[in-house]
Amino acid sequence: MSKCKMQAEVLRQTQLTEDIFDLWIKAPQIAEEAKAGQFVSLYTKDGAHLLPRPISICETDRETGSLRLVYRIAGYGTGEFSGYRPGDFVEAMGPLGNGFPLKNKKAMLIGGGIGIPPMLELAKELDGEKEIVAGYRDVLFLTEDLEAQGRLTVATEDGSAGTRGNVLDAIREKDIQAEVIYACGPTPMLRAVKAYAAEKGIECWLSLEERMACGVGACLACVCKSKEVDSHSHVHNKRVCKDGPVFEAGEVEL
Amino acid sequence: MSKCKMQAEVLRQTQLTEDIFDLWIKAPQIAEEAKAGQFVSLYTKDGAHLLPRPISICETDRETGSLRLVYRIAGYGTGEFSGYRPGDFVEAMGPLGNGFPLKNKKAMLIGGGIGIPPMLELAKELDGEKEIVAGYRDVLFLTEDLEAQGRLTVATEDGSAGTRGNVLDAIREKDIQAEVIYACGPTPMLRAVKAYAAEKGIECWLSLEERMACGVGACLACVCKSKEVDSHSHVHNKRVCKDGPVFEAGEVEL
Amino acid sequence: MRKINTEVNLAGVKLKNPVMVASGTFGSGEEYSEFVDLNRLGAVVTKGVANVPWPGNPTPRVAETCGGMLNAIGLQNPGIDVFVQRDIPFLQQFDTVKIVNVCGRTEEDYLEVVERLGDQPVDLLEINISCPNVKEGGIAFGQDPKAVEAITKAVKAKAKQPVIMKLSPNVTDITVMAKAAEAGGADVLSMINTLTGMKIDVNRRTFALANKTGGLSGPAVKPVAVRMVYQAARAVKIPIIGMGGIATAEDALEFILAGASAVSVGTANFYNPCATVEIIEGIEEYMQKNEIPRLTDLVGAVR
Amino acid sequence: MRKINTEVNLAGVKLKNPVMVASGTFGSGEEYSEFVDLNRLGAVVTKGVANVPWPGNPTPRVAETCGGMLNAIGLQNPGIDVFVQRDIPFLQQFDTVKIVNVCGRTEEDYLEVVERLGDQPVDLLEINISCPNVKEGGIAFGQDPKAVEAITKAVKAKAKQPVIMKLSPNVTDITVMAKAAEAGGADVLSMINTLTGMKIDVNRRTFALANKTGGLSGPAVKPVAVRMVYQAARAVKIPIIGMGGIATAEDALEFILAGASAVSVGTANFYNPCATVEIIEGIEEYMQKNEIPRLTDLVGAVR
Ligand SMILES: Cc1cc2nc3c(=O)[nH]c(=O)nc-3n(C[C@H](O)[C@H](O)[C@H](O)COP(=O)(O)OP(=O)(O)OC[C@H]3O[C@@H](n4cnc5c(N)ncnc54)[C@H](O)[C@@H]3O)c2cc1C
Ligand SMILES: Cc1cc2nc3c(=O)[nH]c(=O)nc-3n(C[C@H](O)[C@H](O)[C@H](O)COP(=O)(O)OP(=O)(O)OC[C@H]3O[C@@H](n4cnc5c(N)ncnc54)[C@H](O)[C@@H]3O)c2cc1C
Ligand SMILES: Cc1cc2nc3c(=O)[nH]c(=O)nc-3n(C[C@H](O)[C@H](O)[C@H](O)COP(=O)(O)O)c2cc1C
Ligand SMILES: Cc1cc2nc3c(=O)[nH]c(=O)nc-3n(C[C@H](O)[C@H](O)[C@H](O)COP(=O)(O)O)c2cc1C
Ligand code: FES
Ligand code: FES
Repeated sequence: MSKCKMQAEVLRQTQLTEDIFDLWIKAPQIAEEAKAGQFVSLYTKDGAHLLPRPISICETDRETGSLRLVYRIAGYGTGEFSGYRPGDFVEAMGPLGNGFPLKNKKAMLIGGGIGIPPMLELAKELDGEKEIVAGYRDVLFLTEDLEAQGRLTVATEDGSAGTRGNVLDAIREKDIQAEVIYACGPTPMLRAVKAYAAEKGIECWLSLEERMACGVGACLACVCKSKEVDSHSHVHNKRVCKDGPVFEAGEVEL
Repeated sequence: MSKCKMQAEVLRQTQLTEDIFDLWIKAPQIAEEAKAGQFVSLYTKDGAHLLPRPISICETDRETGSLRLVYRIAGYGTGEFSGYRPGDFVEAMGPLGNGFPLKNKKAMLIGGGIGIPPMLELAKELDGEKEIVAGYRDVLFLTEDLEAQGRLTVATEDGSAGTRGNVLDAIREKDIQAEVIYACGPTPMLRAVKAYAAEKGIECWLSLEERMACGVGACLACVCKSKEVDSHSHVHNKRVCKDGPVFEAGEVEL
Repeated sequence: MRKINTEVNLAGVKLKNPVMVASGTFGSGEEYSEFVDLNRLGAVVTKGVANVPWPGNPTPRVAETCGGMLNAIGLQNPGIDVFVQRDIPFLQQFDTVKIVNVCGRTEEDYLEVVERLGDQPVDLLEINISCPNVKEGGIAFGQDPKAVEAITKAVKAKAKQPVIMKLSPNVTDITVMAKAAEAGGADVLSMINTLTGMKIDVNRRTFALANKTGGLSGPAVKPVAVRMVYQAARAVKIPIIGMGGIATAEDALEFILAGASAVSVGTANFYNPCATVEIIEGIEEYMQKNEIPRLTDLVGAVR
Repeated sequence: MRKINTEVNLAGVKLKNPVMVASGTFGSGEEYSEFVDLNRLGAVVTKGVANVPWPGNPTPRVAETCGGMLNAIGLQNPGIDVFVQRDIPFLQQFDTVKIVNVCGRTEEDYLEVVERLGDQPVDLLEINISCPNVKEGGIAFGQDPKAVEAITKAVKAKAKQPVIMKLSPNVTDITVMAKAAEAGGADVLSMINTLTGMKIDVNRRTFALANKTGGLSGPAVKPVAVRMVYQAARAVKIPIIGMGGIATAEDALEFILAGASAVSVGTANFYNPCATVEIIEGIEEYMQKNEIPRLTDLVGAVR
């Protein structure tokens, strides 16, 4: 069995910004298997909130069997998680999804907002040369961790740090070069990254988001439009939870 | 305003028997008003379990503004409460119901099972001579507290302590005398107490239980059959939460 | 702070805000007046009242379910005489719209109550043709469009106050019932009453309610209620009072955006006696934040 | 440990226990086979399959509600050809009863699939005439007793396997629909499909689902489902598969005591992939504890 649902112990939690939290949980079976770009489903303790909260893997530590999850408070579930203290338990299932393919090429890792966390584990797993581009609204987070893994370029919407503007403004301003792009962030950003990669003829992998119910590919809730008729659904749909969340940019319509 | 719903802090909790817990909460506004025989509604933290859990007041400490609640794990809500630790908060509303009338006569306080706890506060509030009769299945609880308030007679179903049998077996065996009876416990016990009081011509007050929704007299969920057409409902119904939970034995049909 | 206007108009009756209480969950207001300032409410809707006292059903009358509850009170009520003597004078003290919920077993029962209320200081009548917990009357009227239209017509012919018809959700197509009530002359619709449900106690191997079935209410039913309000609002021209699981301002706004002109809070009173006031304040905040000058601008705004 | 017998018989097909999975919540079994030993299940019911591939609805297709969820998948499926090539051989590996759920827009659509399945190693067919998420077909068939009877008859005329008709809860009187299906020759009934609901996102002022409405499932709907199973079981002689919010053995037993011969677990798989196995074990424990030799002794035991 490659997946499992388990009670994971909260090891520590810190607050990174006003609404972003940094949670380490002990989940050896998940950590054992986990790859960059995969995610876990977390479940609330509340009997009225049943569906999974998918959270990307920000870092894994196989030695201690632990996982790092960095998330923004967006509603009930993430609000509940933010109150967890060491010793508490959280129900977690994973690792889910396909993860990023590791290519032996000069890589550019682009994260926007709460799409930044998975770039940390990806940067750790990629061996070659890498450029990391992180776009924030205003307050920075994870920059130290990212700097430890490669050259980091920052963009902020309010110009308080790095390039004023979005990640593409920074890439153009700094003329950052790469042979493969990996990106995670809001859909408008992914659309722009896809266009940029196409324009430059760079291989490009995007991590998508969609509302989920099962998280394992069974319910067909989380589909995205695919260019080709896909082999599972035989319609132009791919499942973000199972066939993704990472897709080759040309495969999907955003 | 004589009622209030509040976040009450858990001061301490101990386990009295396998399934009976002893909880002290800080609820100054409730403690201020509370009388023996009244109850509080406790609410779970779980969004799927909405209705109140009515729990009798076992003891009040006006000085510290705290309340003692002794309860048996019967299902989801009481299970949740049993996990609370000092510093946790529980939502509580009260004091609710009428409470026992304090009579200046020789009193007999009869508690059966989880109907025993309210007898402790009643014993504390009654000034005159009092006999306390407590019926257990097997394991005893609250006996020390009760002994401190009056003469205690114990009955156990398995005969492991006191009289083998129920409270009435003990009363008959010890020929316990009184001018007024107060009783709380399972319906068969209350029925027997009512018959005994009628037989002996003793004034008798019974505390009843019924499923509740509002706890304040608004929804008419918790009625019991009353002998007379009552002034609120104008049918033969009284509300346990508002007109009770304590009724003169002759008033109600069990 | 911009000036916002939360007033709503139901058949010529002006409510200071759209938040009222759902019939049967608030008594006649007295019990909750210890928690809530009734003057804050858009309206108070009373427990259903019949021509004579009704004893209601045996207990247990309520059971908890996931995110909701079942009730089978069976419309226990003291009858119109006591109601007029005791409950109306109590409500008279407050500056809020007074709505009396009327129940009956036969058309004559309803009409008797409606006539008795004609000269009373009551602003609107809500006719409950959808109670699942009494054998005759109640829901039977509410599941057949011809019966809905006929009873609405009969009530309208006698009523001195505007008439709200309270619809049952236990129907195949709510728009058929809504149109039938409109055709009968209803001034306002209210929906939803409870969904018929059942709970079984597997350990005692018996029904959780003495009445076997009961009415499901609370947050669990909200999606069904919002859908029905949305559908009905697109099928009729008269205003709708939305209810079913409202516990927060967000819930209330869902109904308003779906097409409700006003909302009622029922089951939530039981676990949060201050729910109504919190909802009123939450709606005001929402309007401020989103710069909505009039509440009526939100009614049916999502389509 | 006494010997207990959990077997149930549905139209001549023997299930080792009464617990199956609800259509559309378990794919064709493959995804959950990493969590659950499919050999443990009484039966596997597949996602609905049509004569040709269906793309389904736009996203968002799901939304969370209190104690439940809304879905508007829109019966996305790869069509019967792929299903026969890929999904049936996968299921063939397991020692469990195989039930294929069939959907369509027209009677012809249904019949084409039913005929294609005639020579396949499939034990029962479940005909979905109650999906609220597709415009034509689906629920339209399930809300009119004449249509229910007609489609049942037509399917029965072609079907090589026994036929389960899956009923919609969005009706005034479930017994009318149950009787219509029985009159049409249905071998088994299954209920309930989802209740039509809606959620509105008040901050974005839009529908939570792209399809506007969706089907409500999960523990929130259980009381409605138990009530309908109870009513239908008293109205027809054919067995009923009960579902709607089952997450624990207690839930399953509620349906069985109300009259269901077997039960399906749907939404609960999403938050507890091992729910089915836990339920099977819980039912066995209950039977041991209460000294019930045969599961069939419990069917409809509360009345
Ligand atoms: C593959 C994937 C990876 C993700 N990784 C991260 C991450 O690393 N850090 C992070 O902060 N967020 C991440 N998200 C978004 C995160 O799942 C949502 O913010 C979270 O589920 C919100 O839950 P809530 O209970 O706080 O909000 P609510 O609004 O109360 O949630 C209600 C329901 O909607 C779903 N939902 C709400 N927002 C989203 C969303 N944006 N995407 C998918 N479902 C949503 C919830 O899961 C829940 O079922 C990821 C989403 C996906 C699909
Ligand atoms: C006036 C009054 C005073 C009480 N005092 C005490 C006390 O001091 N100590 C104590 O242990 N118990 C007391 N009870 C019983 C206590 O309320 C129930 O045991 C408790 O509500 C069970 O809740 P649960 O969530 O654990 O059980 P569940 O079975 O999960 O509860 C489901 C629902 O049923 C209701 N319910 C379940 N059992 C009862 C019951 N026996 N009476 C009324 N409602 C019930 C619950 O409130 C809840 O709404 C009292 C009951 C009443 C009416
Ligand atoms: C305990 C209880 C009693 C009710 N009594 C009545 C009634 O007398 N008349 C009526 O029209 N509706 C009655 N209802 C239905 C409510 O007014 C309301 O329509 C329903 O509960 C849905 O709203 P909610 O989910 O906010 O409770 C009652 C509901 C409950 C829970
Ligand atoms: C995501 C999802 C997809 C579904 N797809 C189908 C389907 O294809 N065919 C069908 O007959 N029912 C379908 N259903 C309905 C379920 O089979 C079941 O009847 C309903 O969800 C109630 O059970 P539950 O509360 O246990 O989920 C679906 C339900 C869900 C939640
Ligand atoms: S969430 Fe169920 S298929 Fe992706
Ligand atoms: S619980 Fe509502 S009247 Fe007693």
